[in-house]
Amino acid sequence: MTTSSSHDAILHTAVTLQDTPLLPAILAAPLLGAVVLGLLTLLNTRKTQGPSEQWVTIIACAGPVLATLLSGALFIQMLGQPDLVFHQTLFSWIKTSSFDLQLGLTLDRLSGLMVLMITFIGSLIHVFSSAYMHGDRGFSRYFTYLNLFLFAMLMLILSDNLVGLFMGWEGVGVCSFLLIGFWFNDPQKAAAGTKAFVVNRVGDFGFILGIFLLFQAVGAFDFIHIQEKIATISPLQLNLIALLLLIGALGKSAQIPLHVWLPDAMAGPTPVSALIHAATMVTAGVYLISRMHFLYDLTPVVGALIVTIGGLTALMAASIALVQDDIKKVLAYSTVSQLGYMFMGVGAGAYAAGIFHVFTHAFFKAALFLGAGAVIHALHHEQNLWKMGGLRPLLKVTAFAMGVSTLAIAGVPPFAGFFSKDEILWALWENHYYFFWGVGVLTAGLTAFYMFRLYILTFEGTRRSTVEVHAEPMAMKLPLILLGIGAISVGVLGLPGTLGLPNWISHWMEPVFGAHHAPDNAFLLSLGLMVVSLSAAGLGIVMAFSQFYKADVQPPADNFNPVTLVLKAKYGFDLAYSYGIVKPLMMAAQLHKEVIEPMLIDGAIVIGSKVYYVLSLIVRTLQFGNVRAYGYYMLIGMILLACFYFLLRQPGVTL
Amino acid sequence: MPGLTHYLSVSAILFFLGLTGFLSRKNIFIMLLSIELMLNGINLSFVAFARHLNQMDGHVFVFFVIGVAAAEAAISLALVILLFKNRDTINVDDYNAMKG
Amino acid sequence: METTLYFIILAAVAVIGGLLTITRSHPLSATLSLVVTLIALAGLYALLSAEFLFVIQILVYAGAIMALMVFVIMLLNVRESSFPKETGFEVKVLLTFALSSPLLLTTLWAIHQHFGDSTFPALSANGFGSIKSVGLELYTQFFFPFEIVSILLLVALVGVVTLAKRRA
Amino acid sequence: MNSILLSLLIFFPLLSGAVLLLLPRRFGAQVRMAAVGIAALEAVLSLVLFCQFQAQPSLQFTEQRPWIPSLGIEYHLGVDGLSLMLIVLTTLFTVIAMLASWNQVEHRPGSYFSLILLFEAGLIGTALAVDLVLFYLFWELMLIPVFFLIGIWGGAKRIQAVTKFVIYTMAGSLVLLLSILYLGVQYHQKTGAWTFNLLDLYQVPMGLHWSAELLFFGFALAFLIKIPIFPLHTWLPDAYAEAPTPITFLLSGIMAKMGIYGLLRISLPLFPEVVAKWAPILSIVAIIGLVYAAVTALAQTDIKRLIAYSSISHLGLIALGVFTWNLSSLNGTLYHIVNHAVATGALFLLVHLLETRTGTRDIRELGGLATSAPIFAVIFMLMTFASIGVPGLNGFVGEFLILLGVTTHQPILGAMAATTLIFSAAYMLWLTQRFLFGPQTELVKTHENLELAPRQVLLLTPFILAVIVMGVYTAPVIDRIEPTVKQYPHSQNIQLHVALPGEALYE
Amino acid sequence: MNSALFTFLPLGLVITWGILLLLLGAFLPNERRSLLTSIAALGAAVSGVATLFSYQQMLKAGGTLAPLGNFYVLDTFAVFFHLLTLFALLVTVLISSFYLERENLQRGEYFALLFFSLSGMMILASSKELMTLFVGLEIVSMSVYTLVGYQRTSLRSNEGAFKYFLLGSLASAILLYGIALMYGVTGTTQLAGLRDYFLSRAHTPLSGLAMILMLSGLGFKIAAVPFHTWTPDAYEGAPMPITGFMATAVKAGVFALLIRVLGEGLVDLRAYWVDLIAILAAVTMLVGNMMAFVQTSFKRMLAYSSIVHTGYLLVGVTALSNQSNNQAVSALLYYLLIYVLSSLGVFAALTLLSARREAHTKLSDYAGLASEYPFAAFALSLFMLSFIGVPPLGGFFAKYYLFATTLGAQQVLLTGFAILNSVLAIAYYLRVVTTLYMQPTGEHWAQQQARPVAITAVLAITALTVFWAGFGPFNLGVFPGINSLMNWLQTASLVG
Repeated sequence: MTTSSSHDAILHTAVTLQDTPLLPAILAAPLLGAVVLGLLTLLNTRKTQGPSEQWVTIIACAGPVLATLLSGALFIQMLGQPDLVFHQTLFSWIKTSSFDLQLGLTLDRLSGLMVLMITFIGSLIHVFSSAYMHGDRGFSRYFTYLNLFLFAMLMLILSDNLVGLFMGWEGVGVCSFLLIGFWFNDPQKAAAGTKAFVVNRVGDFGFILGIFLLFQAVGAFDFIHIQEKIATISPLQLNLIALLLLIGALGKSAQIPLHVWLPDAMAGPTPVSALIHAATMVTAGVYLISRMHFLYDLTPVVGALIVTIGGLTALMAASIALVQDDIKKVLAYSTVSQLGYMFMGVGAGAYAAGIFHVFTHAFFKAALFLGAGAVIHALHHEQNLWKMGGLRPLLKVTAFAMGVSTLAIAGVPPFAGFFSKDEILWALWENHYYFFWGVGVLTAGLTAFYMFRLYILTFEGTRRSTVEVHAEPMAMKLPLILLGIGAISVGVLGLPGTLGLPNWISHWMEPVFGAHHAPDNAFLLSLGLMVVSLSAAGLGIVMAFSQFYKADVQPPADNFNPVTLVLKAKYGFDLAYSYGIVKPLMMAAQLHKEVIEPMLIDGAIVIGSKVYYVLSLIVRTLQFGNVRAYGYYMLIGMILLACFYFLLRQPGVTL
Repeated sequence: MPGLTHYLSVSAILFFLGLTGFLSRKNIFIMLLSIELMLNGINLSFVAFARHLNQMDGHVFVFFVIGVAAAEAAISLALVILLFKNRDTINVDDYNAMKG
Repeated sequence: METTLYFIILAAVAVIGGLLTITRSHPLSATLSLVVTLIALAGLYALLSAEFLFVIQILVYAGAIMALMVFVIMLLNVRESSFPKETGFEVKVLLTFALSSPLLLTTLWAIHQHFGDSTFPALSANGFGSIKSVGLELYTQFFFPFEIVSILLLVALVGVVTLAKRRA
Repeated sequence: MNSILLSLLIFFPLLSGAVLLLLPRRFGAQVRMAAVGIAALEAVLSLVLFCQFQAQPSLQFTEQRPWIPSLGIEYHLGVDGLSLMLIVLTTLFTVIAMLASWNQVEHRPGSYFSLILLFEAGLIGTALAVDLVLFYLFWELMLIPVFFLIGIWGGAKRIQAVTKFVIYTMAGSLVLLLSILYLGVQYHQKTGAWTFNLLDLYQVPMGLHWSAELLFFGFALAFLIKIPIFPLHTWLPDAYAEAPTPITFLLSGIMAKMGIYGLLRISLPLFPEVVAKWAPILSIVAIIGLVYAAVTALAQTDIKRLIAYSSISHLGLIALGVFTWNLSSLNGTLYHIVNHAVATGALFLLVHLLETRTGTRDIRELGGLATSAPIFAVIFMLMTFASIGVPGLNGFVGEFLILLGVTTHQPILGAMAATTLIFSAAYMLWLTQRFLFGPQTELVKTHENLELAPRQVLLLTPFILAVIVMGVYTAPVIDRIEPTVKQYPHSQNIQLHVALPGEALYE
Repeated sequence: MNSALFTFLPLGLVITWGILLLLLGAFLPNERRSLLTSIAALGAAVSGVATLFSYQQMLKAGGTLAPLGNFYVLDTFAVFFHLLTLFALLVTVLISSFYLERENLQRGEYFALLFFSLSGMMILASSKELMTLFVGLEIVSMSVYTLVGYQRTSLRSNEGAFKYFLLGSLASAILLYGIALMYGVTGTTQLAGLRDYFLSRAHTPLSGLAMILMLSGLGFKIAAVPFHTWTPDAYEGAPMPITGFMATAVKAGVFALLIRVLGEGLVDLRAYWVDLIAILAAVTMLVGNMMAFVQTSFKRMLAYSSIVHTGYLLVGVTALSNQSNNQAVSALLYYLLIYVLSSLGVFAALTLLSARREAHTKLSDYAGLASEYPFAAFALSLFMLSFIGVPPLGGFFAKYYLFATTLGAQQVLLTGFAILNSVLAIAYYLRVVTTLYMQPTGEHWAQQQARPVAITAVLAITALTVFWAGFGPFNLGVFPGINSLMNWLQTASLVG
């Protein structure tokens, strides 16, 4: 155990940095898998059959599983040692004389938790995918991307500096792009990938500017140094930086106004939605804000903005989810909504609560998506809720996993979601965001309603589809079961401290976020608030059952209820972007191509040469072949020379 | 007594008369005569200058100019003959096949 | 006084001859007008004590060159119909003269500026302008240009032959 | 100390190219072989140079001989961090361009390949010349072979394109010549001696006199046309589109960089005060160009033209790095020169390979290529990602350094320039979406063999390696360029616009 | 006596050879006429050798030989022009042999006139006395008038000669009037005398007028706008080799005269004429470029191109002054050298390619020439690029040297304008190259297969020299570099 001394001098907090080769190994495992699979894929492109699925599965799952084990081992080491932080400098990425950007990995309690969760859920989803993607021509390609994604995600989490984080950040974006457009022959799917990437790029634009400004202010990229010097930055600059980084977070975590890509991202294979667009990548924004908590601690205004955005996003997405008929779309909006929750949490300064919700959400949302995947798989790629129904007897494991996850997301105790959601709501209340507490409660009610709608329409009632149902294979069942158990149980990690219960996760995060003690007299208040939110959820559940739990449930007739219309139109964001940005931009592009470029810019040159040509023709007419005219030219030339000479140049001549 | 200025004035007037004739007439012969007129104007200048400077150089120059004028006249007449034979016109404005 | 009178007459004849030269429509009459000018000029040369040139002017110029001109005009036997139609060329002459008059006036003005009313100096050398003195000048100082004038004449000769000789 | 390595680098291809050019037409095949061999040897030479290059600020391998002493013109060559990468790029790209056109040239292949050698000599000479007149000489020398290469072997509208190209660039060049001369005259008037040696000229401050500003713009015009910077760019799409694609590859990969190089080598050190004064406006122009070209790229239907516009956009960013002119942005500029050459070059090559198979570059006729040609698609995507600056690939490093430099200097400009992140992603990914993805079009279906052949993959391997290796392992390049870059602002007593605070922290 | 012999040896040889050719032309039987070419070429060569020989003697005598005072002087300046014009003569003779045979024009007078006109040029370069110069100029003009009209059956040839003659006579008269007035003002026609006079005496309106008249007359001979109008017609009408001769030797000779007059006689009046020359130069370049731009005939385009080069040379003339004469003169000479060599090459190629009765003078006739006549196309392109000023060709260094000199003489605006005009010139020069190389081959080339050795040799020599002049950087043993050339040219100063 060697202690890195270089940072000791700088850090005044009691942190023991410990170098370990295991950290790079966590990264290397999925990367190696991606490389091997990638080569395998490329070598087999000319064959009609891809590489053997068995082998691909083994190679593909080896990386994540290994990474899980390694991170678990490190996690265990951290358990009793609050000051222990694993760190490993990899190599100097960009070194100029003004800075040395070293690619370093660091595993503290925040990233440790995230890594564990990511590798674990990632592994499960890999296993699930092996069944889900069975028979697809792009089987090995799929796992290449998935492994690569895992690598990038781990890079994002583990990086000890913002640029490395950005590298992972963009890396997951690329993988997301590739996986959304996995079935690229469908132009809509390919377009969805492009949309996701470009919208994310808008966020990245802010992110990287934030990085630059931060560097300008403190002269470093790594978190330790930034934290060191954060107090020296002027408030204005600080707020600006916080805002810019927030833009990045908004993009990645699909918050208003950059949320539009996530529902479209459901074009990808469903396990991808589970992993990337629910459990891991989209939470990166929350992670970023938590990671930069020392910055956001100093910028309450931006914090309020985050809460506002989060609240609006949560409510908006939840309301849209009410009218979605596509099982994945419902889940997608639910994800957006839950991400809004997380943002509210971190915005209110309750980073631990936010991360806790990330954690629990990862389990139940992954379970939900995988469940949805199993359903879709079972129904031969049918995604419309109104063509499902009565599947519970046929897909017992799926129904179980989705059932408990629905309870979790609806915030029913003692399932995981209840605790994490409640933490956030409490934090809102505690920080005087009463309005947004209300929004959170309302959202909780809506969530309960649409999630139970989903569950009921899928599994209860009578079967509305006639296709033969595929049973889940083992590779699907196992992840579903594990995730279902997680959805039930991980809530115990964060029992509400206000009720005097041990909040392990808050305690665990103390070295990172600092200690937070609940006010002493919070017991009754928090209990009361819990009851309110619970009753909202209960109301939602009851309404869902009353509306959908009947044998002959029918899709609602197309009515022109303005509320429904607005919801169906998703509040018009897509439309507004299409007509406000994309179409004008394309028109501008056409204008450039057809008018400005040929007529104005090049036109200036062309017109110039035309004018020159015409002038030349005019000059040419002077040379019309007549000798006497030529003689006149000579005379005129002489006269002009004389004029110039005598009138302008000759000194001493007075006329 | 007429001075140098007077002679030079006559010379200048003759020169410019020649120039005028050259430029305003279409008849080749008259144009050639105009050239001769110009040369003679110049000759008068030379002679007057010689007198004014009291040196003989000017006279020699006039001699040379007469030589040049003779040569020019010869060539010009040969050209006129050639042209007239080929084109049957002595109007210079007709010689405008090449232009532009 | 006499000189002035002679000058005025000769100058007037020369100028009028020149004017006639450029305003005759028939080349022959123009040529004859020019001969008048040439002779008047010869007179002016005499006034300027250039006796050699006086002779040359009459013999070579008025005699030979102009005779050549007349000869060619007659030889070509240009019909009147072949003459360019020059209706109203007098106006053109006038206009052209007006156009070139700034230059002419400038010239006159410049001459006046430079020489003012200077009169001719007394002749120093004996035999100024005589054949002998011109000859001396030619064969001593201006030997080289004199020689190359002969080349010029040779060129003219060859040129005429080349251009005008009848060829098989 | 005279080393002949640099002369060898110039004259080996120059003379052998000239000799090969004069060989009769029937030796076409042999000439082609010989030319590739010569180019390969040249590449080896340049790699020797790269390896022997010391990470020092000064000029190395210098060779200085009097040439026309009466006019102060010297034969003076040298290499430093500014030119090193250009040399290496040039030689490698030449080989690749030749290999890429191996079977594609039916009309007079001998002349084609020997002209490429001459072009190479011009490029290398431009990068190595330390004497301004010598620089000009090679600057023009690189134009003439291109003129013939496009004019003879180009597309249907090649004559218009090439005329425009030559007049445009020559107009710039002639102004450059005038500026060089006037600079020499100014120097002469100040010191009484004639010289065009840059090292001597650096020593005489031009100050902010109007003549200095005039001179700066005289020089800059030539360079900005060559780069090209909006609104002087309109020759580029035509020339790039009409040129044989391996030549486009060379044009975008290297020749455009010579404009940047000229700015760095000549304009910046000679007129620091003028640059400082005009940098804001020039930066804005560069950014306008960046955005303008990006938007225009969106509307293109010809892949080559689209990439050409993307090239203009990227070069706007690079030029912005020059005009921002601090350590980071200059490092980034030089790094991005290589990045852009590699990524855009590879894209052009891929388009070339595609065109030779399908006979079209029209996006509307293509679609779903990823199904028929997965390896092609993978490499194209990789280069796309490199080109749009995905971290981990080389494009990011350059963009990062430039944008860092710009933002720390002038955040607003940085923000405007960083829109390239969005725009480049938009037009490039939309391009791939349209022609790699989606359903296969008739044209794609009917063509049997769209996939890259193994030897073509081999041809592209250096690019793939460069894109990845230079994305994560930047030291070999930055270590070599930085000493020179570092010297820049200091040598002229011009303060860095913003002292980068990191300096204090790490030193 | 010895020095007189050496001084007049080249001139005497040229004149003698002219007379000899005249006689041979008259007496040789028709079938032996082709012998004339060889004799003429021999004459040019011999005169060249004699010039070199005289040059040696001149060096021994301390740099100048002037046995007849200023009437005929042998100095480096003169020797340069003697050699240059003799080379032009040699080339003209060589390409004429092919041409005359093709056009069936073999006659002795042709070569005799060439030699006589050359003697005139030698006088132009050597004399320092205005009347001698005038007579020399007339010798040149008379010969060339005749040569232009040499194709007597061609109406264009007639017309060209006639226009040239008429306007030329007018210009001669104007020039002569200028000389006369100058003589009247200064009392001398010696250039040295003029210089002495203006060193001490004020410049009056009359001397200014004289100067303007002289400049106008000379402007005609060098084809400066607006005195240029004869050029395209005479060039178009003249037989191709004569066009080449006019564009090279004649132009060089007249420029020798102009440089002598302005750089030696009137050099102290620089302040008075420099602006006039600058205006002439600017207008000449611009109008020349515009006119060349709209031509379809290659030959006529070259006429305008030669006008443009006159403009550049005039730009160089503005640099002539008391102080920088060395450099200005050498820059002008260098430019003339390159211009003459390139033009000779171009006209040699055109003589070869223009076909019988000069049927192919349109630029479009030359489409795709490169595939039928690769060498001629290559050489033509080389010359065009040299005209544009592309390094490393001679044209580049010529422009470079010239503009460096004019910038040094503070002619910044004018030089800038010249550069602008160089840009305008690219358009039509480049069109030639694109036509030769990048357009489909015209069918008529298949019938034309003549490749006379003489013309090929001329093309090779001129092309190589033009190339070497730009790219021969170092003195490689016996093979001199341009640096030696420039050093040598700098010894050709006129004053001091």
